Amino acid sequence: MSAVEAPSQAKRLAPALADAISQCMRDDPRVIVWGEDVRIGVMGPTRGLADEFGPERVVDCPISEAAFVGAAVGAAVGGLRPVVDIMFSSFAYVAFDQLANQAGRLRYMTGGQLAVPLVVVGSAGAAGSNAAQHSEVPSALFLQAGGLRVVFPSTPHQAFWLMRAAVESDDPVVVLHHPALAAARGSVTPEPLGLGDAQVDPVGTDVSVFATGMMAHRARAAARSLEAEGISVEVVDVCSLSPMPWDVILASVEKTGRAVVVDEGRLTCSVASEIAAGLAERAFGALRTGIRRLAVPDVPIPFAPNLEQAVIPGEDDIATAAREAVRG
Amino acid sequence: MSAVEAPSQAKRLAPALADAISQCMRDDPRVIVWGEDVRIGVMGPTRGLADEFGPERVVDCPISEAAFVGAAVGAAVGGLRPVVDIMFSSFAYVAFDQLANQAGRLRYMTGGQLAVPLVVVGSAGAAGSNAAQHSEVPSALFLQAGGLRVVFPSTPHQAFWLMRAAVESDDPVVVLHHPALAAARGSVTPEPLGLGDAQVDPVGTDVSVFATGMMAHRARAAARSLEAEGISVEVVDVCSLSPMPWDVILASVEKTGRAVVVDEGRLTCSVASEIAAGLAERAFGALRTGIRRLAVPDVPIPFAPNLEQAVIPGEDDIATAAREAVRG
Amino acid sequence: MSRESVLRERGADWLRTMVRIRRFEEKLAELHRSGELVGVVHLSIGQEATAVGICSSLRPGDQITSTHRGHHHMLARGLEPRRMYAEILGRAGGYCGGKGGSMHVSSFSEGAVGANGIVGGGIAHAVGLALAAQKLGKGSVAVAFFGDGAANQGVLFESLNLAALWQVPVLFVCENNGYTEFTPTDAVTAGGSIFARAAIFGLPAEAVDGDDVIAVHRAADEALARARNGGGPAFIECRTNRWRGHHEGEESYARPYREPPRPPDPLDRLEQAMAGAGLDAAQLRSTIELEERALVAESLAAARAEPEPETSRAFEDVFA
Amino acid sequence: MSRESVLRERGADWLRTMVRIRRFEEKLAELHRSGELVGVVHLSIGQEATAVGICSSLRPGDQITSTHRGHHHMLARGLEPRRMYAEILGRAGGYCGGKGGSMHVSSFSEGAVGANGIVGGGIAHAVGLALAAQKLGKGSVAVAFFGDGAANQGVLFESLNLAALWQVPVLFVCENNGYTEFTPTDAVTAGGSIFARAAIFGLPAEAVDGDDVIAVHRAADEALARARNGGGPAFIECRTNRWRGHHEGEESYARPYREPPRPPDPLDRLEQAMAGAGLDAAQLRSTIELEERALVAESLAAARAEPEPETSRAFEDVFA
Ligand SMILES: Cc1ncc(C[n+]2csc(CCOP(=O)(O)OP(=O)(O)O)c2C)c(N)n1
Ligand SMILES: Cc1ncc(C[n+]2csc(CCOP(=O)(O)OP(=O)(O)O)c2C)c(N)n1
Ligand SMILES: [Mg+2]
Ligand SMILES: [Mg+2]
Repeated sequence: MSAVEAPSQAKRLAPALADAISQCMRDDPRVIVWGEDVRIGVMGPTRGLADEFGPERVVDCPISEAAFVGAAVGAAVGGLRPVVDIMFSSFAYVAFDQLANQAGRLRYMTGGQLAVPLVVVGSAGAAGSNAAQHSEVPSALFLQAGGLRVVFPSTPHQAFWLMRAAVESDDPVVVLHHPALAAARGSVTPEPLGLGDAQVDPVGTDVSVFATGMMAHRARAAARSLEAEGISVEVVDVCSLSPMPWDVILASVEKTGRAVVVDEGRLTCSVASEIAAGLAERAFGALRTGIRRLAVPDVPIPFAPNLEQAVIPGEDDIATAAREAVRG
Repeated sequence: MSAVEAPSQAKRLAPALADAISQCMRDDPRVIVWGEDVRIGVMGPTRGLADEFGPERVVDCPISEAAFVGAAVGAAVGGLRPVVDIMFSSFAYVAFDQLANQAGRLRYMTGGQLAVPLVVVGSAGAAGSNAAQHSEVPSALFLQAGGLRVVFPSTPHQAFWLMRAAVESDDPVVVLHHPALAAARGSVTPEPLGLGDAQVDPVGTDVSVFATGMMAHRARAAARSLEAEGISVEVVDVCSLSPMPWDVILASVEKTGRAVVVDEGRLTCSVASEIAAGLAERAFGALRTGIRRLAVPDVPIPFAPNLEQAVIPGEDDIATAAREAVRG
Repeated sequence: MSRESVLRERGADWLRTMVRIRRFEEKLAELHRSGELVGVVHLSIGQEATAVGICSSLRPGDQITSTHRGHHHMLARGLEPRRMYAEILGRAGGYCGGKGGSMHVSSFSEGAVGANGIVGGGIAHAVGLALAAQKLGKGSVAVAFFGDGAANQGVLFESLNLAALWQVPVLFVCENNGYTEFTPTDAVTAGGSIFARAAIFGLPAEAVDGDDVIAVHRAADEALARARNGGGPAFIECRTNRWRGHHEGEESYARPYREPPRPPDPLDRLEQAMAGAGLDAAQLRSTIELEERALVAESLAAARAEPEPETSRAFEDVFA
Repeated sequence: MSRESVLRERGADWLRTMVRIRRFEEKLAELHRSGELVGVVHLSIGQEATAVGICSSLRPGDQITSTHRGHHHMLARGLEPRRMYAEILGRAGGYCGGKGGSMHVSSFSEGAVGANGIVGGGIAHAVGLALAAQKLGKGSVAVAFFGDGAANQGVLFESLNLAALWQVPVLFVCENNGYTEFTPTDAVTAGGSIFARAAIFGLPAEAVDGDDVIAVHRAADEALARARNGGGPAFIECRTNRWRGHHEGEESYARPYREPPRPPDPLDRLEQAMAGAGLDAAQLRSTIELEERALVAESLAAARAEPEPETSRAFEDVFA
């Protein structure tokens, strides 16, 4: 594809996703967007695209997730590069066979005869009292499903570059975006990010905190407050979950010897569990203390604001876990 | 329910599942079975039930997993106790919304007003060249989905008692059974097993191996061969995955200080990762060496026998990992 | 029964419930504007006659499954405004203890089994509820409410097939308000009318004027009587109108935002029909308006006074 | 074109392909009995005319999606018996390098995009393939093969709606062999014929005698010509018969096991039709039988001689 100009000025996260898609659409006529109300762009990532590319390339679909994700699998195999907005990523459960058993298996089952360059974008996380079916972070389900790439940007910069990488990838990629970060501002710089990358910020020496999406923001905030206490926290924003940036993750713990893994998904078989398990297996010698996981307990997300807050890890929870890891 | 008589004589695994269901059907008229070809009982767990209970209580369904699992959710809420045979558990992806977002959420979303006493039984694992869509072990997907109980018996005894417990439970329970163990023989003794139980056999002192289903058999075989080498292996058959028997798991590692976790599912965000993470968090002080995970790498199950064998942990792999854990 | 006598017998109740729904939801719109109401809220204003017409044919023990846009179903089924407000405001005294909110209001004991945030998610549940009722000899029926957009979900077709095979007492009610969120449903729905999609499974299926409570009630009465007598499932497409947007607050992003058309008000249509039947409808309407506005105001005040749920409740009710 | 001239022009090719499918699969039945063939294998014996009638209307570049019972589609599409055997026996030289097996034989370069082990799983793919062909101006069409049991999967209805909305060049072919595994499909399918389910979405839909290759071919030719000229999707229900069980070896558990009825052999029907058209069909048949039996035997021998895949291949091809 043609050289990329990253939008120079400060951006918000959801528009950065849309910018990346529109650049790809300009560069490559095979890129086509569909989903429910993608022309209005209810969820953000497709907003404004219809104005530039029209209804032929920005297609509003019926509420038929299994079929339009399945059609996207077929269209991708057939030479298009569909970007499907599934709205809330938990709606993907309705199309789960098409993602797990089809998009994630076809290349392998055919012995590599074909590729499935498909992007499925969906929101993940609690926007504030959207309750159990519109708030969860299913990243672990997509990872465990197999055959899918998964990214979860937490900043406009990550959003722009990872969406570009997703659309340019020849593999099926699930792009998650946090609804409460849709308006988060940040500058998109020309340093590209790709599948398999992580962002380390701040760099620290006492304890490593691994997080994505909203949890990455809370981890950075916790790091700032702990700095005042003289605790140096390294925050690794694992914005690419598949491929998982193990090199960065392991290097960080080799340095700090302490790990806190934060996840807005449910704990059991979560991304937090995966990172903790990988560390317990591959960095055991470096670990000076037990690995601490912070995640949503194994409950759905409740509606009431105080209950929702109670089940999702907060800045203080992260600070407490990091402090315990260091001070024991 | 009435007192249980466990089938005294030696049993095979799939018939033991059917025995448990038929006992429950005799005890409780609310228990009703449905799925595709459950009258013939293609998959085993329902074989013979139609002869005793007839087509009113053993109902053949169209290929409409989303609707008949959804109907089972409604029927369970309405006072029946449906046992749905989904055939291969990977077919559940077609009905994943009904399992994850419905069966696993309704009680919570309604603040506990209702219960969903539903059983979904399906095969999990490689029976020998059934390829990618008929061979995988999706236990981690059901655990991560949330709101579901999950059991995976490896012996007729476990199969009988855990199926009984599943049907008697007021929660949605996924019962997995390994197709290559359908004919495995064993005696069903009167000592009941329930949700949340594990079976420790053999008891050992040097290293703990955690496994389920076929992997539990291979772990026991590896334990026998390592005994000859003077290595004492404790095998914890985690036949109940939710509730997870953490007390047994932690106690074993507190004793041995070494852990190998074996899983026929894909590695990333697997049950193996969950157990390893829990140990790294809660038994760190007892660990004398890194935790080793053995699982299917993140690939679908291939068709060719030699390839299938190459991706699934074998007895030798388990023995090697346990040996390394002990000898370093 | 003649139109007149039906109106004389039930018109007042219908009018009261329809007014209650309207005033109840107008308050929610205010609360959302003021920011007191959090989360996404989908209002049913304009669709009152459908919910009231169907639910007024139900008996105690009958069960309904509902949708993200379900307040009118719940009020028509007889739920209390106070406990509904409490739920929608996330208070401890809400029907679901504040854990469900607007999209999941339900009262199991009153036969409102659950509102669903997944489009089409509750349709198959109604088939199962009907099967349970049949097998357990309850004599009750189940109603699945869903929208025109949900008519494109595969699980609807599967559920129709299953209900037809099992001949269970379930009524499928498609509330056709013309919109799938912001998309006119016609633009994403091939072929003829939605009710025709049910007919191919051999179900009695028809379309009615969903803003005419009498027409809706008549169709429901007939279908439910048949179902109670072992006549099996049926399908009613209620053609109604969504007066407000898809959800409150959408103007913030849904540009160009258009006010949806305002067809004749189903409340006024009922009032006029009652007047035509020789009832003093104007007088009745103003009395009902006074009483219901008062009820709604008191209910909201009472709900506001409720405490938020105990934090510990967040960790309960996953398993029985 | 008259029946006679069609037969004169294409009858010999059809007969050859149908014989090839029959003999190819008879060998598979033997291999399964002897234990040399592992895994589950679903044979299409009895359904040859459907696959041949449809695929003989296809051109290079056209694409098909298939099912767990797909060998006949693949052979009719022109795949080599040798590489198919190699795949089904898990050899390195198989179309999928031995990673797919019987249920997943496919040859992307020859337009056989993939056989699916999930019932209904490939239907939507064909809609997407057709859309891609349209958008990329390929001029090709896509065909979705699926069974009568798959006609109860929600994704079929969703796919029909999508295809009708998009007006893409896709042909839905329901191979109705009367069975959903061991269950007669009528017992789990409410309403009228299967093709009527497509008609409600406004698709041209018809049922044909799936054992009459000429009838199938005519219907396909018409539908595909229309699709190529921008006329959009169509649906053909081919009424055929499954001669063997659901899968080989089912007698071991499927008691009481009944041999399915044996209708007139579609191969004999074609031979007779050709004779009726004045061709020396008997002579032709015996030549073809000799040649195809030889081809099948050589192909199997060659496949057996192939090595198993390198173990390293198990860890490749997940991602591009
Ligand atoms: C499976 C699923 N897909 C998409 C959505 C997002 N969504 C919520 S309401 C809605 C439109 C539903 O239209 P309709 O069924 O007509 O109901 P209405 O909103 O008109 O009452 C959509 C697409 C969802 N909640 N669930
Ligand atoms: C989603 C799903 N459900 C169930 C099965 C198990 N299964 C395999 S073939 C089959 C019957 C399919 O019937 P039909 O579509 O008529 O195809 P046929 O076998 O007759 O060719 C079933 C139920 C499956 N493979 N996938
Ligand atoms: Mg609507
Ligand atoms: Mg069939």
